[in-house]
Amino acid sequence: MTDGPFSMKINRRSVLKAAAAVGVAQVAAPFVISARAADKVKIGLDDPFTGTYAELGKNEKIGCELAVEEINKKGGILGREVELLSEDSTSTNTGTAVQKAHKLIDRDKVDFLLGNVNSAMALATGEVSAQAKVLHIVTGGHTDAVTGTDCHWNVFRVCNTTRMETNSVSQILFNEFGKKWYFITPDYAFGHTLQQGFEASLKKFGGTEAGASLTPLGTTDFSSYLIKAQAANPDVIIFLTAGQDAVNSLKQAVQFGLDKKFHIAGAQQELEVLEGLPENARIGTWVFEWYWNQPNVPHVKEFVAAIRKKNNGKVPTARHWFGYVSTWTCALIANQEKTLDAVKLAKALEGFTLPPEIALMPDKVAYRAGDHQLMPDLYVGHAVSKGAVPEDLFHVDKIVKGTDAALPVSETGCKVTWPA
Amino acid sequence: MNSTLNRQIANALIWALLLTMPYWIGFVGGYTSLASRVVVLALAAMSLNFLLGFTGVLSFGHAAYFGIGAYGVGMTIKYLAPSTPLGILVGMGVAAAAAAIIGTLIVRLRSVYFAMVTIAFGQVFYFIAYRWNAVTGGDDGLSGWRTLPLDFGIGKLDIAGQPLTFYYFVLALFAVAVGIMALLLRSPFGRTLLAIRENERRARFLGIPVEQHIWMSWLISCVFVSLAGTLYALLNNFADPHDLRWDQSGDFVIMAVLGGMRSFWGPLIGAAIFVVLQDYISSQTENWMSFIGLFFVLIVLFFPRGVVGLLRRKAAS
Amino acid sequence: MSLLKVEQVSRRFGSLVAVDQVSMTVEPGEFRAVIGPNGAGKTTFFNLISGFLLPTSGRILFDDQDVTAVKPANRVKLGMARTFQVTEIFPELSVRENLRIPVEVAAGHRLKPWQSRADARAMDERVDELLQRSGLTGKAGRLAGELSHGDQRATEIMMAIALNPRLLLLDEPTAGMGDQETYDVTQLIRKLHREQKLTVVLIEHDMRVVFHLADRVMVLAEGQLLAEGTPDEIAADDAVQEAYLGAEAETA
Amino acid sequence: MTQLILFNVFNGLIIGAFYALMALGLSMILNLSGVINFAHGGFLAIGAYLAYSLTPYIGFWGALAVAPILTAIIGLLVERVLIRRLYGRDPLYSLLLTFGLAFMIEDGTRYLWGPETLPFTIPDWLASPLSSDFFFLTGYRVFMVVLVLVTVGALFLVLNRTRLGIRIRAGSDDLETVSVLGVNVRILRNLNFGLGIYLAGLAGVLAAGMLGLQPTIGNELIMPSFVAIIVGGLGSLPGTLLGGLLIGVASGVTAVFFPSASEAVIYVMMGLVLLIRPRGLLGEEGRVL
Repeated sequence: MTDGPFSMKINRRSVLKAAAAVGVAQVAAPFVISARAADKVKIGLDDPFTGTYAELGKNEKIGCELAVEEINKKGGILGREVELLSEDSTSTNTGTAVQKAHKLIDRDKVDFLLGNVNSAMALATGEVSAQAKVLHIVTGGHTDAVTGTDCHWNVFRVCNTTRMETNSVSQILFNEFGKKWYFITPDYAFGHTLQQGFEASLKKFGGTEAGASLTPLGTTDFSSYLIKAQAANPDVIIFLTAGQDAVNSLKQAVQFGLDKKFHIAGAQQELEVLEGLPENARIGTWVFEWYWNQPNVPHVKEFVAAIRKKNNGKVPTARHWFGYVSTWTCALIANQEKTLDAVKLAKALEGFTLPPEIALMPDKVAYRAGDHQLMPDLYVGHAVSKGAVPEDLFHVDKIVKGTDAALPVSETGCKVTWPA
Repeated sequence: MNSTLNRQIANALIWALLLTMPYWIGFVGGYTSLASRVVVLALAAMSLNFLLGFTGVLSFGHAAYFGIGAYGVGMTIKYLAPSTPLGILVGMGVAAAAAAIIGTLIVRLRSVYFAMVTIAFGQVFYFIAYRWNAVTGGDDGLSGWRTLPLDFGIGKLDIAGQPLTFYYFVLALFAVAVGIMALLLRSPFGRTLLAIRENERRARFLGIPVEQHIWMSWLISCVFVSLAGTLYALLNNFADPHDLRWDQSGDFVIMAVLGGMRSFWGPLIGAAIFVVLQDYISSQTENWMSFIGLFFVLIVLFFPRGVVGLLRRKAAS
Repeated sequence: MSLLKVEQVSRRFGSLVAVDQVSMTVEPGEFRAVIGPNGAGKTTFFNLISGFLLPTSGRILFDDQDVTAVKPANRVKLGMARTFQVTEIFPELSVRENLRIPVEVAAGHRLKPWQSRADARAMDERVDELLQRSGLTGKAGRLAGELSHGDQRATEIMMAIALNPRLLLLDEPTAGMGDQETYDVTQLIRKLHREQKLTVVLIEHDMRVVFHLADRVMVLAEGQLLAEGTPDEIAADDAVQEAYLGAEAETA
Repeated sequence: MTQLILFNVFNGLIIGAFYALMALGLSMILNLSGVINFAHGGFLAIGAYLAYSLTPYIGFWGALAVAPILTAIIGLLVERVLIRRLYGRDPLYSLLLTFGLAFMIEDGTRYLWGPETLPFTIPDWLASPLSSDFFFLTGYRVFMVVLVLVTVGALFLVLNRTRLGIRIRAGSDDLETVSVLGVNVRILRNLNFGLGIYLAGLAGVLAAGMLGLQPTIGNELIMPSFVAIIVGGLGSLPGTLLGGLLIGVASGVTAVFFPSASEAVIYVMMGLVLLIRPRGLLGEEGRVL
């Protein structure tokens, strides 16, 4: 039931059931407005549940839900029950994301805002939450500006900056696979900053850039760029593509046999992407932001088991962890400070260390004062086409501490201004 | 005479509702910035309907001009000069120029073909916004600017700080735009547009140069849609390539049809229903797209004349 | 000086020659009918004159000006107006609005975004006059699409008249009508022609209408000019009898 | 550099062939029924997902044969139940209906198969390059082109030689006459719609082998198909084919010099065509007005 293409059991009955479920349960739902009691502490999640990022957003939501259940079991926030309100920001329409942020803040009066997977939305909703003075934890938007040039006093981030990702992996690439690199870079801020990060490393180590192809976001056919990469004859081809672009580019690179001639590598990689690739395309050196198979780290096993229960038996990915950590952060800091005042909480979060049962990482994990960036461990390793366990598609070779990979606060461009 | 009286009552009612919307929308589950969104999108749908409902020409690419307005205001404030009114004017000006050029290329096409070509041309602007990272911010959208207070010389009005102030700012511009469109539709020029909608061949043989009039109607429609686009960007403090995409155009069309294409206020009603419904359903279920899709299908099959058409038929019977 | 001069026009559709070297001269004030059996090329000939189609060869002169390639809208400006075989009106507008549009176009107001009160009054008066002349005053407020066939036709003719044409082209104005309606429309056309010495070219199927109205008749058959003359001459013409009237008489 | 351009011309032809496959289906439906099928990308996704679910049971080749047919059957049903009601009405309505349908299909596939990218596996021998110099000519791509050529060939054969095909072509030119001649137009349109959707389904199976399988897989592919139709000429199927190939090559070549314009270029092409030759390269006269 857990794997194989027919795991969804598409037969007549389940289609009918599905139709009935869509038709009845969900038609009925809109007209039964659940009473949103005033005495609950509300956490709003503004994340994509439809479109390209739907899977990532949904996984983050599952992580949030697990955290809320646990928090409520342990007495909630300030003794009050916690409620998670989630809104679909869509994957591409930032206007909708902003609107939903307004909705959560203005109408539902949430105490905390979480989200977004999409960097642009993370930035845009950060503006809204800052204006409304609501503590905001960015779950999964990686662009550096969130905790860099566009940082806000109320905005914290649990996922890494792109620079942390490139710094963590570049030494290994350089030492083990060669010093001539070619970049396949998606043409938007995320890709650009990743490439800049790698270029900085190259400069430091004295390597050369064989070239770079800027690929439009949403490219379906990568062959022109792969042809160019092949012609440049590098040691390593670095794929900075994410999500659907990563699936398409890697799938095609393998079909062209590039993996047999060059080493394939990149920065951020996600379990969701590896699962979407055919076995022969699960290759290369990457960075994971969290990984479920950490036998020696306490509490991870319990977390994996708990997520499996909520997730059709599938293991948690970094996205689940993002949702889980950001939700727990709200509870931990509010209970520690005994207040919901955003300014006080934000000040207390500077330098706040996550307890190991939440951090789920071997090293100390803390929010850095100054830019509000979480400093987690990074998992450098390589993709595995077929693991011992079906979902074990990544092998961790080295764990890099976030504090070692991140730029110092002074170089991030972040200057937090606190409200008067 | 009775119908004129009815119309005046309807007008008064609509303006009364619009003027008080921020105060009652909370009771129906909304919030002030949702009210602004309704008015902005209503302006877009009514502008589209100037072409669709009153000239009989189907554009499925109006989002492009909406988006040009949005980027126009954002880029002006970000790169050119810190002035909201200037930004609005630039946004509308650029959209007008684009519409004028595209218009000359397409006025000879009709019905489905016109729709198809407007979609395709709309995508050009979408791709410019989406791909030209250095200038438009690409997929990340155009951020790093914000709505600036209006400077009246004697004092400043901060339209961005309070959702309520912004709502009335939007409503004021809405009133001006809608007023101009209403006057145009009652003018001899407006009547030639109706003539084209009703019977293009007849119009041509009455001595109306049909292409020229369609081009002008297209231009007017695009300019007002771009005004809506500038307001939308000011509402979000953000311009987004998605604003220019064809599915956004589809939303405008469905708003017009839902409310009633033959009616001046129809698209306003359609926009209100659509925006509130979408806001509501998308909070209730992740499968909101199915409902919106189904909604499209049901409207087409059962309410092709829209809410106003339905009301009129009831009133007539 | 003749008002309309058609010189040797032809129109081909692929291998089919719909109109073959037809010439015609219409004098000011004349009422000319064009008749011919089905498929004789009457409507194509008409479309060439009104600018709906371009001729393959030949020339068309209106008021001594070459209008062969002039667009329909511009021919209207020169003083040509036409009606269609299938009534072409604005069905979802009132009769008043139907007439008001051509009145305003004729007054050169079509691009005006606003109208002065005096202008509006002048337009109203002109519309009232047209309504009255056609007997449609009582139906002015109704939607044109809801009128009877005959009234719709009258509306269409008045829309053409509203343009103050010097030449009125009527394409089978009584097609598909009952006797009473045919009579009413015929009377209206006759009245308009008489009242303002209007030059008219009429295509017609119904011989009663033709003989009742026309000064001169021209017969087309298989795209070619078969005969031309007064109604009486045509009625007496053997070739015409053979090609057209004979067949008509038999079926009638 | 010349080699690079040459590579990309080839490559553009491959992609263009794919666009053409989509566009031909769209074009057939547009010509006979006057419907712009916005849901065409949705049907492509259905074809791809069906193939994915069928592969474990009947293999890639079985899925390639069966999935498009199943998709076509769904298409036939959709036409019967929904689209048929809109013939003869303002084209606005069919546009909106298929637009809504596209939403429903995207969401439906997400509901049934989940939002995650699914791994679609093709036979190993297809998934490797044919030669190391022309490494971009993978077996799969060559196979795709061959299949598109065969399909297009068969389509034109059907249209020119069979009774159904001849009626479809005649109906596209002049529906009134065809119906007067006693052809059942309802059935004709139904079958024609099915045929168009079959092509979308086939394109879906092919796309799944090259791209990640996601509910939005068809969204990026439908617009180039529109452009292919306009460039090639409204009403002309050979034109559509030509249009597809041309825009494929144009975007392939642009990607060498100016990647971020590789999509915009096809719209610029369309603008030029409309400016210089409004009815499209092989379009029929009179379709424009």
